[in-house]
Amino acid sequence: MDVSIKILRYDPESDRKGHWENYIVDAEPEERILDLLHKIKWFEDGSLSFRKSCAHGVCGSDAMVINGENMLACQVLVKEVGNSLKIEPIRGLPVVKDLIVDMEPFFDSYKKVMPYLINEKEPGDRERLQSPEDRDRFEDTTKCILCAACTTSCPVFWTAESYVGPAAIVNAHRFVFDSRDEGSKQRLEILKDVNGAFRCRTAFNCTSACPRGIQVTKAIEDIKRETLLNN
Amino acid sequence: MAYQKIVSTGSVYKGKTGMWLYVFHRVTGVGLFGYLLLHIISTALILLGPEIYEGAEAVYKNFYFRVAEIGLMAAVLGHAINGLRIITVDLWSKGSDYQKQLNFVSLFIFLVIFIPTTYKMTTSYFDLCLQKSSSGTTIVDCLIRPIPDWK
Amino acid sequence: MQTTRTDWGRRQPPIGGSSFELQAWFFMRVSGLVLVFLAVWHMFIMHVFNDTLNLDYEFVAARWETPYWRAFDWLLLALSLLHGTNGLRVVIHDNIADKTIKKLAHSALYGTSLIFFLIGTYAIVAFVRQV
Amino acid sequence: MKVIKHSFDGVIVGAGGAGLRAAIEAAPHMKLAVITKLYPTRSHTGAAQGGMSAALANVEEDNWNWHAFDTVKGSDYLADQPAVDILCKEAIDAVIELEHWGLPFSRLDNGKIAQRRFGGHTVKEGTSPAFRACYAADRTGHMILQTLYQKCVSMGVTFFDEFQVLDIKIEDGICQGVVAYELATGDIHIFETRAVTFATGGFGKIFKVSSNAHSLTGDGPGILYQKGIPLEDMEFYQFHPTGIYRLGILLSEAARGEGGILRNKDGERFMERYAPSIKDLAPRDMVSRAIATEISSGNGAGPDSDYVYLDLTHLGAETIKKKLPDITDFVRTYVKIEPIEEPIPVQPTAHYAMGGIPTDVNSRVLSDEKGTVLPGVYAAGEAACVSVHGANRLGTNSLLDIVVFGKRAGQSMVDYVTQTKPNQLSDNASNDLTKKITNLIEKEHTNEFSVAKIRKDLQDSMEENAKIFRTKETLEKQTEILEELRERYENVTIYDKGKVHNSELVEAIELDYLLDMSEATVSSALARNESRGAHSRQDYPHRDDTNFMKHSFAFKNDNSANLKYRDVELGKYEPMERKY
Ligand SMILES: Cc1cc2nc3c(=O)[nH]c(=O)nc-3n(C[C@H](O)[C@H](O)[C@H](O)COP(=O)(O)OP(=O)(O)OC[C@H]3O[C@@H](n4cnc5c(N)ncnc54)[C@H](O)[C@@H]3O)c2cc1C
Ligand code: HEM
Ligand code: SF4
Ligand code: F3S
Ligand code: FES
Repeated sequence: MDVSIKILRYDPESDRKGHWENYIVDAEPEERILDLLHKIKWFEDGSLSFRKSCAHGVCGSDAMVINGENMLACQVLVKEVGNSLKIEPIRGLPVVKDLIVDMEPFFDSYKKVMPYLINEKEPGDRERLQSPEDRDRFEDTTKCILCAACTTSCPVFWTAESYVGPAAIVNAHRFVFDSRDEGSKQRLEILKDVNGAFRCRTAFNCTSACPRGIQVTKAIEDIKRETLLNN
Repeated sequence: MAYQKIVSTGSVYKGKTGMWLYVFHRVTGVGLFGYLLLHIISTALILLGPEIYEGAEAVYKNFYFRVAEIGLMAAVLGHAINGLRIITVDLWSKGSDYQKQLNFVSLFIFLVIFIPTTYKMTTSYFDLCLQKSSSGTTIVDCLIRPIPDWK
Repeated sequence: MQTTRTDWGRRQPPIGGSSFELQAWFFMRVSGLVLVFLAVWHMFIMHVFNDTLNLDYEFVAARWETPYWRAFDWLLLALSLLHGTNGLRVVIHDNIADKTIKKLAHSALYGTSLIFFLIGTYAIVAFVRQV
Repeated sequence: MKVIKHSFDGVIVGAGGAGLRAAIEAAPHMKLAVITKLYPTRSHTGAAQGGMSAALANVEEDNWNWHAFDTVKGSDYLADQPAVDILCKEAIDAVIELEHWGLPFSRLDNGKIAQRRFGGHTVKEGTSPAFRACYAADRTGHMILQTLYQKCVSMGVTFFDEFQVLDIKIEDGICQGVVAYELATGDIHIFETRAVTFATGGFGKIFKVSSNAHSLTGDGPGILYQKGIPLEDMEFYQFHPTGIYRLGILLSEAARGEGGILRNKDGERFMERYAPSIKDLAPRDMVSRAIATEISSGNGAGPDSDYVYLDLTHLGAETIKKKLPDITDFVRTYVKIEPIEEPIPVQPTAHYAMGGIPTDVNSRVLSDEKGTVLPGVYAAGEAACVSVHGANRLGTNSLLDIVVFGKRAGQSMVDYVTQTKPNQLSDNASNDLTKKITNLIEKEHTNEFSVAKIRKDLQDSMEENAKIFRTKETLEKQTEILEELRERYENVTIYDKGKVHNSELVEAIELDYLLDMSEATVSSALARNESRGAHSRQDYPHRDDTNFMKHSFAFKNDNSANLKYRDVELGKYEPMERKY
């Protein structure tokens, strides 16, 4: 079956702004959108650039806007989105080339929330104990693959890049609700800032965009409430 | 070397209900604030005595403004009910699990209040118009002109 | 791109940040809840139980006979102005990136709100029936 | 082309589990850079699912000697036993250390780290399947990668993200530095450094159906191979029994560890015939061969009779949701069936390279079969061959390998850097790479010599001739094909001439490494006239301990490889027949 694909392209060496380009690709309904992009790149136009690696939704390389919504190209099949496609880079981060955006601001926000276990106590030579219930408390947010689908789907982030964004909050949540961690106070302090969790306006785009099915908004709400109760 | 980077200007993002409710809440919030400023001025005119105050109020006495008032009602009710929904999502730990249901319930409550209100505001306009105008005034007159021969 | 540690290190715990944003956020919810009673009730009185077509000097004057309604209206004025101002503060913060313009817009907003608050308060407090 | 020079004491190439673990060890003691062609968290370690073994004995009695026994037996006795002892002994502390750094392992009711069963792991030297694999649901690798990266962030490690190392400078047999290409700008970066660790992962992309990422092209081994360093045990490539049909996406052995069953078209639990005692939990090489045999004898399911079923339907929705959430989601996404109700079509998929850059137990790279150390160069993870996996790796031992030997690589870097002085690398160190790139840019593009076409032919032919079952004929045929592909590669051209994110250019260079890996694999396989572990020659169906208890070392030589051998280091476990 023929699939027509419209891609928003940008080449910093020759373009001043982006332009749309059309391609027709022969594809099976079971193929991934990533496979179609590869067909274009490998057999038609080698200059098309996009990130990819694992090809099955675990590395977080290939978040892009497909038919108006953020998705991982390797996680959607042709039959789910039909045979007329519109593909654009994710929003709110500067476009470097074609579907590749500058991820540095995204990772900087991530690093701001101290995304690592903080516990200065001597742990001894065996594992720390943690009950299955305590472990379940933050299970959902451990799944994050830092693909930026959530942050770049957030209407607040589009207009204001200074917002740390849902992904950073998700990663703070991962530690704030880990019974072994002792740094929550500092993290909540950071997220109390003007550009922190309270900028979220519960638009829920992040939750629908997350390819790992993380309840992103719920995590943000957990953080808001936790800050409220600890203040 | 640093190459120029651009901001993606693509098509409209196909967000779900939540995103459009966010837009709605923002638009109504800003709109209500604007209306509030107007309203403060027109109410404060009361200090200047009945003529001026009622002169200003007279501007409102037509059907177009009634439609605007119904819009205002919709904005206040919509903003208020959606605001309550947001508060629920924020403060109730299970709120975000029931996001879809809450959207639905909010819409339902909105309609339950808004429809009868609109009905009342519409019929009462025509009732008062006919009642307070000289005989021979028709509904159409009430519709297209400032209330004729207001008594 | 090369990344090295910048300001996120574990040795500089940013303790003692301001709680303003949290308080503003919480205020929006609380004032919203109160406004449901004040604003929606106000709307109903004006538009449903009465009709604005009947609104005249006498109506207002009668209402403001009782200090209870003056208090009600003043609270409505104050809360909705504060609530709306804070809402707009956020809207400006979201939509204006330039720091100077942002500052200007914020100042204009606060100035406007203050003036309207004073006008409104003056009207409610100073009103005396003329006829 | 702009050339930028940096100076570091040590450089780690690759930010998967092995690279990050080495970085944590080395960073506090030197000026260190980690260079990675993907953002660290995109590394393929994140795809690992099932678990990481260590004899913690949290569920039942266990000790590291049994783990070592299983590893050696699983390796078909080709693993070096002293190295295996280190792996299994240090496993326990490695797991505890990860827990201390925050890794969110699944937990038992008493709060200890949960452990599950995995293929080839037994208690008391083969008595019954062992609960040894520590896990975090079915995303153990993801958690390891995240935890190690988080640790690096907390330490302030310097990263060069999306920089691809494409050359190493070795002068007078001593490492002087590496040369990298910055993907975002096309600039060349020279890293002047004394110590380099290669942790670039595997090269599963030499095959068509593979569980490996697009980025796994054997860069590290390729770079060294082209400098005359040999590659060890390249004939041993592991095929995982349960890849999703046609896509190769992995369904972890944890599925069988939790009780999943393999069935042929008649619904028969065929593993009972091949491994009567541990059945579906036999080591991967045996299960993959069993599936291939079922398929070739007409017991495969589907219109082309070319797959079998992985049946999870009897496990119950609760277990599946708690313990195998991710892989069942893969099935829902890519096959569109509900694994709680229907069996899943699977076929063996190319998965893991047992072979790679030869190292000693301190992760120091060896430049020949005699064990000569190449000063300043280290390797760890899937790119390296210690060898702890021998002819067949047991599930969960790779995640162990990357942390245990990643750490050792870091320590060795520290030792070396503290004993040596900073070096100087001349500005023309980038000339070779610049020439290569200019060459590709200047050549006019023709469709006939496109990267993708050559790579596709390579993957298809390797799949056909050098997969699970091999014979002299198929391997000789593949040798010829490789010669022809190599010739075509000499003329390879690219369409994209830009500087910014020119991934076509990078793919062209990676294809060179893929060809190298294939050549080394096929040459080594052709010379090994026996069947052992993952290397299974139909014309030599038995293991031959008299002639082949030795590791192969492939040295680059035009289109094939020169082979040398080194004896396996034996230990307490005497080779015996592998029965399960
Ligand atoms: C689907 C799947 C499931 C698995 N499950 C398990 C399991 O349950 N248990 C188990 O023990 N093992 C498992 N394995 C095996 C194990 O995950 C891998 O062998 C291991 O993670 C490899 O880690 P690594 O650090 O060596 O390489 P990788 O994690 O692959 O990292 C390679 C790194 O090198 C970088 N790199 C590569 N080339 C260059 C270059 N030229 N320049 C700069 N940087 C470069 C990449 O950017 C990347 O950061 C699984 C493997 C797969 C594919
Ligand atoms: C009637 C009851 C009201 C309720 C329950 C209510 C509730 C809320 C809530 C909860 C918010 C925060 C939204 C968020 O953080 O996502 C909000 C925002 C806002 N409200 Fe109200 N409000 C009410 C009335 C008003 C009135 C009368 C005005 C006008 C003055 C107003 C103007 C605003 C503005 C401008 C915002 C900011 C919108 C944004 O940030 O997107 N609200 N309201
Ligand atoms: S929360 Fe989900 S969408 Fe956001 S970065 Fe993590 S995985 Fe991606
Ligand atoms: S889309 Fe944005 S506004 Fe909040 S709920 Fe998600 S972060
Ligand atoms: S390629 Fe890894 S998530 Fe899509």
